[in-house]
Amino acid sequence: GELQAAFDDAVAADTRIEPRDWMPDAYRATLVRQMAQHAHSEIIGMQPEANWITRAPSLRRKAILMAKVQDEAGHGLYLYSATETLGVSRDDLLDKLHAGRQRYSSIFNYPTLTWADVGAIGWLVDGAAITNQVPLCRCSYGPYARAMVRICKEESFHQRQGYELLLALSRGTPEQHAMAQDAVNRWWWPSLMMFGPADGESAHSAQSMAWKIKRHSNDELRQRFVDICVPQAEVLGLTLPDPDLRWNESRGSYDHGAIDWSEFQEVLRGNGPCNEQRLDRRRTAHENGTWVREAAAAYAAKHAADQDNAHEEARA
Amino acid sequence: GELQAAFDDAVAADTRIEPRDWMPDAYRATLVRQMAQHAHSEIIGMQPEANWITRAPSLRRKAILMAKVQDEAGHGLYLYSATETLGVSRDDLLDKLHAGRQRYSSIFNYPTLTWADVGAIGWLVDGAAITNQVPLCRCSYGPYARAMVRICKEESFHQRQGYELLLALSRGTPEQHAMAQDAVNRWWWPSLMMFGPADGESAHSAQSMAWKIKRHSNDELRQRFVDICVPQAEVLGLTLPDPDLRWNESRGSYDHGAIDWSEFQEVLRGNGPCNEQRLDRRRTAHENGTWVREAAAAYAAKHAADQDNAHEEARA
Amino acid sequence: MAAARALGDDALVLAQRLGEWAGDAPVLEEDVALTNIALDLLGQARTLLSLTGDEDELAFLREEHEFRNVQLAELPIGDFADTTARQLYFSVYQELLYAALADTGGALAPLAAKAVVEVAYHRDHAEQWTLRLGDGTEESHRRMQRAVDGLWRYTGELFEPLDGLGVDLPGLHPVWRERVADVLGRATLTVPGGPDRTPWAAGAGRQGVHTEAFGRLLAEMQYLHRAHPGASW
Amino acid sequence: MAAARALGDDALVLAQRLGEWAGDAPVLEEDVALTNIALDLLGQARTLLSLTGDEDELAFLREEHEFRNVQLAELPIGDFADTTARQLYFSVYQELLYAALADTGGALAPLAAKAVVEVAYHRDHAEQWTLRLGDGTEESHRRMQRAVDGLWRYTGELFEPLDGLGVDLPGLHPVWRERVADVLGRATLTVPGGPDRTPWAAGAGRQGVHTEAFGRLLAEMQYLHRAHPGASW
Repeated sequence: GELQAAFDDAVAADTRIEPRDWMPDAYRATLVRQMAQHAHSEIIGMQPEANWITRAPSLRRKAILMAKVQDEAGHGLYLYSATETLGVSRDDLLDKLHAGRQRYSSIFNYPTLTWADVGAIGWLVDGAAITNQVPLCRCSYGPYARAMVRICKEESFHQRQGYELLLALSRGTPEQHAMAQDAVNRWWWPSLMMFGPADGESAHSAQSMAWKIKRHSNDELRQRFVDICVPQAEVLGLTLPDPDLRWNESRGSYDHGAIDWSEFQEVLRGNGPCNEQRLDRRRTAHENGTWVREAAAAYAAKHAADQDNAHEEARA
Repeated sequence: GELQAAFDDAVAADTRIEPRDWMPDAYRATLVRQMAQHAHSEIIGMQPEANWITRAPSLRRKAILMAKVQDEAGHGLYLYSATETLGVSRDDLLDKLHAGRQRYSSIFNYPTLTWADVGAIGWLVDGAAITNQVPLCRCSYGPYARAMVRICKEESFHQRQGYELLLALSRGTPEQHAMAQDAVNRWWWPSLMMFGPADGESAHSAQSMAWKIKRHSNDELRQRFVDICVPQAEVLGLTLPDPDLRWNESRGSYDHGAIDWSEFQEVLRGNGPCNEQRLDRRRTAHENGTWVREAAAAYAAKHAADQDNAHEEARA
Repeated sequence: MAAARALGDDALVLAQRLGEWAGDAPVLEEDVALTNIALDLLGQARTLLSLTGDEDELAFLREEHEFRNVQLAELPIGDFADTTARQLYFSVYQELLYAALADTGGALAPLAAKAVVEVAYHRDHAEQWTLRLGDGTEESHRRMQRAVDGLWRYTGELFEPLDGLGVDLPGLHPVWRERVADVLGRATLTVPGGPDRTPWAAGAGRQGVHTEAFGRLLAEMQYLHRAHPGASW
Repeated sequence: MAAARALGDDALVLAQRLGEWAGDAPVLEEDVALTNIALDLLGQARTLLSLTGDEDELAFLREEHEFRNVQLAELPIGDFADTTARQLYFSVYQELLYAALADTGGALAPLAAKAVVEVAYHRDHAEQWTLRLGDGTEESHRRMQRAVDGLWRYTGELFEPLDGLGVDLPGLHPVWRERVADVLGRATLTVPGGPDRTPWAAGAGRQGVHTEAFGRLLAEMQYLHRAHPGASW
């Protein structure tokens, strides 16, 4: 109908869709799914890094890591707010997360085993996230695009800090260097998987591209990420754990080895190293906080009543 | 009456009173109070030492400490059993402990702040306990006396291990020596208080002596302990934190400085450094174990029923 | 600069405790707020400790008895009521302390002038939550009362004189009591009646005597640094 | 002696975990029993590690990735059902392993012959508690089923071949499954259906890849030793 035509025109003209605008149900549902997953990833993503706050080996690094985890909580806040513009509440989204009915990024189902993992997450995981997210700053849905602008700025800061952390380790003692190499060995392949299945296998991609939620294919973004990382790894003095990684003169890009998608599928299916642990911890934190949220609500209700009474008295 | 006379004769003749024998209510009550306190002290006493099991600095010391804590649990078992011969159940005694209606030794309301505290507890606290307990091996109540024989043997083993731990620290690095000295500084006075108030102030002593539950006065035992410790401290190369400690030629004993009984009273009153912490932890462990004990009881009941059925069937 | 070190230790140790909340707060806003407070405290700690030596050597290579923080700072985080009660007691204290310190015009005055702004926010945050929990539900009231009672005996130590600080700490105690009592009153909570310090240990952190919990805090905080002697990070 | 070190690490790490129960067991008899099992395991660990180097250097100065224990041994103690489930899985495995090892007549045979007696007691203890919890109350049944399910994916790793051990570990796997299934069946519990190992991490302890919990275990275990380099205790 007319509404659909106006929506299509707006998308075609790269005009932002705003909360008050009509939008197709499927577009809304896709956004809710994607934005909720993104928000959930920020809050679950606090866990693997918060794991090292209390053990950070210098006060400067402790401050940087705390600030980063704080930023992630902040990103979660923006993203839940942005998702709420689509007519779903944060509580509802959290319930779905806790019930396992909405996902978060599988990358957070891998453990942070050493301090170097904090660096590898910054460099590779945040790096991959930025590669994915920069195009989202031009996403057709306004609130999501605007949240992304702010988030990307902070993420690129985190990425540089992670890189610098790894550089210090790589140039440090032999034990520190080995720690950095080991972390890169463990995080490299999961980071490549963050871009999702190969283009032929990706369920939602085509429609998202048409709606300009997505701007590039999974494989395009993955290639971009690989091309950025290879020279950075050289400067770091660390090896990426892929013997098939080599420059392809004709493509002007790096070829990389085959990704083990069976691992990806297993982790998605819930059999990753930390799936249960992450969700259990999230649920526990939420349950432990129930009495606090109830208290805040009760207090707010009393307080609102006080104000009403004050108004009444003023009128009488 | 006749029963009282028989009881008095037995006590006078140093014949053991046994559970089947008649005894005055007050004698029974005194024993229950004292034996329960003793049993509770063993189980609460596990906490300050268990605090260091996971952090013991060598595997040999870890094994020794684990074995010691295990012995304490074992002593708790004997003592609850011995107390049960007086017609009170372990559950009942534990409930009274958890409700704060029965005491445990105040010494366990002090914290174990460093590894050296494990040594100081062995040397001083177990040393004081042995000094108190050796005479209890001749206590008029049979089950208590027999439990004490076994316990004293193990305690003296613990005391030697604690002494040896401190000796290793005292002869170790300057940091280790300082750690040992600091522990002795903190545990010396509380250990002296373990013998209870000065003879003039002790509420229960005279009657207990008459009943031959107790064989020596608080001050006598305290003096005996001081006289043992002073030369041991010299061999250890550690100083006892009492400037007034000196040999008294005429008494053939060491004089010591005045004890700060106000601290003792405060700790008794519940204001020691760890009173709440110890009791909370005990209660929590007990509450966390409720479902386990219920399961064991339910299983035993089913199993008993199975056996009954088997008997019935065999008869039928 | 023993005073700077004592204040720096307070801030460091409390920042370390607050850092344990990251990701586990009752609402996402509190993940942000508690980390923010922790970061402020960590910043204060770094400035203060750097005045007295190398911040990392001081944080990671001292033994337990060399730390001079009050025991209040080192106690386990407990539940959200325990954390709120500690934040109330500590932030009211810090606000008074830094305001007085800023007025001295001494070496620590510039730092104190900056910190007092941060700490006023911490105090406001703690106050708001004290009101919500105290005057919220029956359960939150019960938990909050238990928390303020339980921590009371660690508060006396905050007002022990600190040599060379130039601030009359005992003189701030009555104002602190008044302010805390005011907040507790508005939160329908009872001002604790017990002693505000106890013999031997509670309140001896400034003399290097700590609680059993502190050794475990340090083991976690210092382990990695100590496992790589001499390394740079 | 890589095999001896792997087995020693298993025993050491599980002893460390069991040591956390001391004083907190659901009944006093279990304070005795769990510490006793921990002591047996610690004894095995000391003998095995001493064959491959200095026991304390190995226990206190290796980094996380240098430990070769199975991940099953390092997981947090959880509740009493989690502890019981791990003890069942681990003691049935250890009993089969040591019996086979004793039969090889190799260097480790005398140790294994001694250990198999200890481990038979551990297995009996775990079995009795599995029966009580599985066939006890509704709550204990639910907790025990959740525990055996949750740990299942760490069991596959136990049967990974160990070079130089002289025992066909994969060959013991079917017997293990049978024995465990028998106990679970008698305890009215369901044998878990999921995979007994998972990609990347669960089941890579023998390659030096551990869980997040392991770093914290080591921080606690090694801190004091590392804080005093070169000291004797």
